[in-house]
Amino acid sequence: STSFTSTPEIWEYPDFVDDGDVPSVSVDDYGYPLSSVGMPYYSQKLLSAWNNVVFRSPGTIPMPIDTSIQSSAKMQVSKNGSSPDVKTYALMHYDKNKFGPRNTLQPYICLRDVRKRIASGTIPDDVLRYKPLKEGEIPPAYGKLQLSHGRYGSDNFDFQAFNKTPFSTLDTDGDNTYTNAVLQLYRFVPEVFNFVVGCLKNENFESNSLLTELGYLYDMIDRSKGTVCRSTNFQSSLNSIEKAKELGLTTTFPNDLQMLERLNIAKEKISTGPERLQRSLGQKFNEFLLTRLIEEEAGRDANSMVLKELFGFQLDSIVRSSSQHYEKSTSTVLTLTLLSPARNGFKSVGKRSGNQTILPYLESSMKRVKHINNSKLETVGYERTVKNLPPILSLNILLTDSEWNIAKSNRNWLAKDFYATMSKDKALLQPTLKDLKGNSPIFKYELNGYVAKVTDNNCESRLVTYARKYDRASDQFKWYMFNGYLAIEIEEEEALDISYWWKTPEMIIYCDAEEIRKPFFSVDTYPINCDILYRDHFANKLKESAKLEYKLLTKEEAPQPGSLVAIDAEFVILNEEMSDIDCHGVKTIVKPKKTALARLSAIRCADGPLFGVPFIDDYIFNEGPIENYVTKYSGISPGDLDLKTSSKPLVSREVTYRKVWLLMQIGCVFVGHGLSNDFKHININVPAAQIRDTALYFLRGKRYLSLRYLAFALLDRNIQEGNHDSIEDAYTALILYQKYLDLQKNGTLEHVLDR
Amino acid sequence: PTIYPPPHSLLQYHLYAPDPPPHLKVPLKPNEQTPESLFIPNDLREELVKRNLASLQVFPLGGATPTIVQDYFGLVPLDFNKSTGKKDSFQGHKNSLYKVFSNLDGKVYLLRRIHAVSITDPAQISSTFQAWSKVASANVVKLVDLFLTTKFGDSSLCAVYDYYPLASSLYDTHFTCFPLVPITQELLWTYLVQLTNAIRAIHASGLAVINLDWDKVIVSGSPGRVKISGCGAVDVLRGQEPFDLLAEQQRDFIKLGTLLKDLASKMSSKKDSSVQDLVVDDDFKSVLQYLLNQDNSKKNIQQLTSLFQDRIFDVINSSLTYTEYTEGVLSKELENGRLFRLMCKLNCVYGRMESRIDVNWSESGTKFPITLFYDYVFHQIDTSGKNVLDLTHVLRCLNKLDAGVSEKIVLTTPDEMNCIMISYKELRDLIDSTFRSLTQ
Amino acid sequence: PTIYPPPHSLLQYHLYAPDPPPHLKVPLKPNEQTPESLFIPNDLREELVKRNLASLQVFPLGGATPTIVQDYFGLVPLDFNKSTGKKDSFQGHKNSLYKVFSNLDGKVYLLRRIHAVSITDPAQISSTFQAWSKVASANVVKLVDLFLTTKFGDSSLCAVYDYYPLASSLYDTHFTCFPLVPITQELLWTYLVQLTNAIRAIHASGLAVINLDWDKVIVSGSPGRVKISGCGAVDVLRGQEPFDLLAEQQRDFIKLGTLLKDLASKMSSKKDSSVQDLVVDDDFKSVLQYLLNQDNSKKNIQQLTSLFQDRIFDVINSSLTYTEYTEGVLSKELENGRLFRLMCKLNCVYGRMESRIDVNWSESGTKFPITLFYDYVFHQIDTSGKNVLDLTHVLRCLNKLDAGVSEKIVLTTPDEMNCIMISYKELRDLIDSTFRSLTQ
Repeated sequence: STSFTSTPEIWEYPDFVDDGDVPSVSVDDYGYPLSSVGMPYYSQKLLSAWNNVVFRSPGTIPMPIDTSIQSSAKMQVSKNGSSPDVKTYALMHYDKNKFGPRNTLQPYICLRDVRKRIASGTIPDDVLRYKPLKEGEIPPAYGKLQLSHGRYGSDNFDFQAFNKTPFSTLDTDGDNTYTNAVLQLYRFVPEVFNFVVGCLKNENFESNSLLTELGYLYDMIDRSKGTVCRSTNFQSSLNSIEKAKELGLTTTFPNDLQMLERLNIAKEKISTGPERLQRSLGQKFNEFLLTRLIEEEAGRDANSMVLKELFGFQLDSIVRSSSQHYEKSTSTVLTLTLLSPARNGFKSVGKRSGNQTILPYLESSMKRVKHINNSKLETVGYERTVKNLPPILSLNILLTDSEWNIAKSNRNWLAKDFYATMSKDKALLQPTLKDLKGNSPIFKYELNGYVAKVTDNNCESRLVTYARKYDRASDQFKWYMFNGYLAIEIEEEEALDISYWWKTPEMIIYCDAEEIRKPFFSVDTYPINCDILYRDHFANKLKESAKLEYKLLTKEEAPQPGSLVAIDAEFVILNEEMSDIDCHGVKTIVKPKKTALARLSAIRCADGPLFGVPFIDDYIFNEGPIENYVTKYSGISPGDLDLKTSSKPLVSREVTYRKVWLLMQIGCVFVGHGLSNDFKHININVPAAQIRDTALYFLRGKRYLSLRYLAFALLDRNIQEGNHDSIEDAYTALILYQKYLDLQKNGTLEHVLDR
Repeated sequence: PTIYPPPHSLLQYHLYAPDPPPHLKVPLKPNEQTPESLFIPNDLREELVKRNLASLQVFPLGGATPTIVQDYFGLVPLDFNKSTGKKDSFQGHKNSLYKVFSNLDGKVYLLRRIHAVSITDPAQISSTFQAWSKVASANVVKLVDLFLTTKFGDSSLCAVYDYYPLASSLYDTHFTCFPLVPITQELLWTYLVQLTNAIRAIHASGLAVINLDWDKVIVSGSPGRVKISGCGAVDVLRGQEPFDLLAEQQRDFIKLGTLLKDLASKMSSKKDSSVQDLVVDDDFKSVLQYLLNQDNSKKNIQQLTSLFQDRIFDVINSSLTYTEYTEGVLSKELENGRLFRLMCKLNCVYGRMESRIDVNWSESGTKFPITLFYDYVFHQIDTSGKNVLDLTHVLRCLNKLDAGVSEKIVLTTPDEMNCIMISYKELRDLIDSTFRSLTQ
Repeated sequence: PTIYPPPHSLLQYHLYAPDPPPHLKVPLKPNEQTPESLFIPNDLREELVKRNLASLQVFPLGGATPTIVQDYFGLVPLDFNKSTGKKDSFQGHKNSLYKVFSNLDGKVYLLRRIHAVSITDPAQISSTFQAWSKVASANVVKLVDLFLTTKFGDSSLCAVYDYYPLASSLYDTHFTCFPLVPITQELLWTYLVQLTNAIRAIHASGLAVINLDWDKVIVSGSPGRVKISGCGAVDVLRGQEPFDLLAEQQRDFIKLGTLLKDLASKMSSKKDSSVQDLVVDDDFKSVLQYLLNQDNSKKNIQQLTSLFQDRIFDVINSSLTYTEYTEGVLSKELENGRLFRLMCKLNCVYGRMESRIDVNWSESGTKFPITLFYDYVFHQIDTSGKNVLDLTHVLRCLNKLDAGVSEKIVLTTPDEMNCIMISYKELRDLIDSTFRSLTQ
């Protein structure tokens, strides 16, 4: 038995196949139809046949490519050494949390269904949830808020469902809504709040004063105790400031922040290199706001430096060049731009950058060294040193996306507090007291709050505010998060966690540990100047023909808490509402109409000879374009509000606003018809206890009855025969209120209503 | 092959890419697609495959069929006209049909043989051919050749026409071929418009149709495309007999009317109904009345057309729409062809044994994006982590790759730690250059 | 027992057939076939590739273009209309064109944005949409959606239409886009017929075109297919102003006349020629005279059509012919989809990351033949050791795999030490089951 097997095996051969003499064909020969080679006979279903499946991906909106990947990509595409044509594509960091597992087919989302859901106005149960349920998810509390006005206007919107805190939120339907996040931030800095609100005790009718408007806004937020507020007047003043317009801070655009910034960049035509850092809109506003407030403060009283002392960083700037050139200059800045240590000229020696907190960033930003090679021979050194430690540190953070990736990888990056001292003209910051030595005073800083940008998967973004407030009763600090009109209390751990991919801090406020514990003082603490109630303050020269339809109050008549005041206001429309309308005619209001107060009348209600006599009848001048005078309803004709042509006595909005504000502040009770709407447009929140709204007394089911109808039906009076007149309307409302009181006393109210 | 298709095997169309059973055809949302919707519709494909088969069909030689006739070979006798057997169409001469291949251009033609004719004057043939070969109308089957041959063992007149595979006569379409196509008012209108178009072209060339009946009109495709076939041969047979062209042309109108009336009368079960009794609309009746009017011997296309202007626009509409439809289907299939070639290239460069040890294919290598792209296209998972192969995704990706668009994609490494950003254009160039360097 | 050759693996089915004969393009001489005449004419393929590219091209995010507008995303600004810049078409409103993808069905559409409008009444939009979306004509670009949006930063009216990639306006086709298409008498007739068809459909729906000029008519394909585009938007802008429909419809006739006269006048170098001076035939002149007659305010389609009945048949002719041409081309490309599907399955199972550590895919594993087969099909080398990709080899292998023939092949391991003998049928079952288990 050598090599042959004993049992004969059947040999198998591959089949010999004659497919004919088919020439080989290049794959690029597009003239060769693929059916040139035939199919063999088949008696079974072909492998190429497909199962009954349904593909749902058509129409899926692709996730936009993240700028963080993009920016580093441009830097890193390198040429391969051996062959110049072949690029090597460098590997970049992939954020699985953000993008999900690789090669995942994105789920299909039908925008039409989403719109339907939003239009239906149903508020999801978990709208206040602020912790992600799964990795990468943006919790609903940080999501895009639904429009509060929808199809019918925001009167019926359930703001309460979005805010369970005792602090008021700001509605999102006005101009420059992105600024609200910054305004909310400073509202929780005690010394800022106290100063700004305190300014209200004095009269100030300077036009477009952000200090005054911020005062009214903070006062309103403070008084409203959780009810939604609007920053309408503040924004209207901001819109009128040339400098703000130049900086691109103002916008009537109702959409997301990303879009705004993109528009801004497009306008400025700045070539944004991948590594070039650009201050965000919010950061620009932050700086602008502080600068403006300080200017205004100084404008009122050259000696007053409250804000400057709170925020001011004293800066020494030195320029050194190798050709012995030396320049030094000193300046004050109100916000400090925070860069990475590397950018500030600090080589992180030995330390793994991943473990760093914000402190090295801050410390190095307070002493920044930069060397630039001008030419082959000369190197210019720039040095910027902060010389002091102001009580409030307002920091604008400017990191590249890759720097953020490093920062976010450290859970404790955002330090809750730290200690600081000046040593040899240099700030030293340490997490604990014992790490600091030296003779200079040591300050403790605590995190007061910050504004973060939240960016969605589809690149839409918005600003949210985190604020930390000292609660005297429990001697504890509490954290709150504000996202537009949504507000929640959150745990400190959650507030300090910036590791989420979708959340990036933009502005951070550290406050001196003593300052942050100071109480918030309301304006009522101070004696308030009420003069304007007893004198005229016209903006134009009174024409001889002008007939005053009111009689000024005298000090003897000074309103008291509980005094009844009948008022009525008229408005003109600056911009009509903006809405989306689909092909079936379904309308969604994206931004409600913008109005301006045009006339306000207030009437004496005290029994006596002056009963029913007006004591305010202000026409408010308006220099901007007015889209619609709605003369039929407002009684205002074109030209009436023009300083040059009007025959009416005109006052500024600030004057009239202060009158109304004073009456409310004193504690007067307002009588009127449809007052909630009037106050909303005046931009003042009056406590419900101070309102007697006749529209609410005579409700038919859920329907409001018009003043004209009620006057005719109950008082047998014909009013509003021509255009509306706010004096007539206020008076009618007053009589109607008295009628209501009568009917109620007689117990015949229900009877009358059913008639 | 000498015999095609092989006798043992009929094509199993239902095994190709079966349509889902009807009960599974749930209404889809606009964004949802089934595999079927991405490719040529099955019925259209089947029809076209059948046409291809019909064109390619070869019969065993034998009998009296010659191998080569003039410039034509591979004769396959066709019999679709046999059943009706109206022998008088060609003045009593027997006639047969063959599918033939042309030696000149390799294409398939239809050859009509008129048996046993006696023609002596060559001009009879050449003048007829001259006249008819110039008639150009989408509704007339083109005469390509006309000759007298003895190859069949007699003196046969052969007329060669364009071949429309699977085309059947109007009669067969509506009355014999399964499934029968029901006659509708719309079909009648479109037949009328098209046949008028055919007659217009023929009359304008100084000719008459003469043989116009429902056996000589073929349905060559949807939607209801018809053509007058078999023209010219009878003109030769007529020879030098005196011939009144105008009278024949007037007779064409009456024949058209008769043809349409006969079709219309089959719409109801009544027999031998008058024009008034037909279940067609009044406009159509007045057209029929015009055509069938024996007293009017001055009928013309102009007058006739004015009776149904509106309907012409309907035909234009449906014809333009169908053109766009076929163009759409074609571009889909062409794309599939391109994509197949592209995939061949991709597969040629991807997964080669040698690449497993080549540093260029490693994570830091220049070819790494190809590996990641292959994964990205073919190895997708859904959000629940299940493997899915979404053909629309594959189509989208490959189409973009093929077009080399500037859109960028992010390709992630298997460990999900890193990614590469690359545009389709760069990918295409990379694959292209890799392929070229491999195969050179 | 093996039969040579195994009859069942003959590759004889689904072959393309020789060209069906309708001679659209007559090749040089009958026997001189260029590849173009045999297969898909390259210009048609190129055209389709270009359209594919045009449809798929995306635009980097940035600038003032929003990411998503209503149901549409991926906006790419188009500017082919910019050159003419007639701002008065939309009552003085600026307008821009975008190519968009629909979130509803994933298809590409054209979005026309009319800037800065003030519309408050929803009925203005819904009623216009209702009316226009019902207009169905092959010569009117269909209105798909109509809405008001604030996404552009103003209040913009957006009208969404079917997208015809690479379609250019009449003006651009003849005067700006290279290569310029010369205007001919035939083109003028076919434009007239098609535009009449469009106006007929629009007037019949109780609407008027209003914006009819050579910028608003697009050329969507050969042969000279035109469509009126941009309809509907201007109706919304009109708002509640009183509107005389009949007068507007009469104006449409004059506009049509002006459009055609302007085109015709470009045929000669003379400027401002009167209708009589145009270098067109007399029939066309009388059509122009009818259309441009200011005194006749009772023009209608019926009368108009009677002036050029004959020409309508020409349009039918060319349209039918083109349909047959595309059908013919299509019949060669029938297998593309099948091969594409097959490759997708194969690529789905092959080369998965997880298979690199899966023992089943190793040399001793059950899936190993798939790897070897992939190698066998796509990674061939010729006798000189050069890599080759032979398309016919790939097609043969894949077709046999698809059908699962019993033919056996030898697949050799990369080290060339071992081999596997396996039939296509077994391979087919293996790939099928692997694919199933993967995606289930």
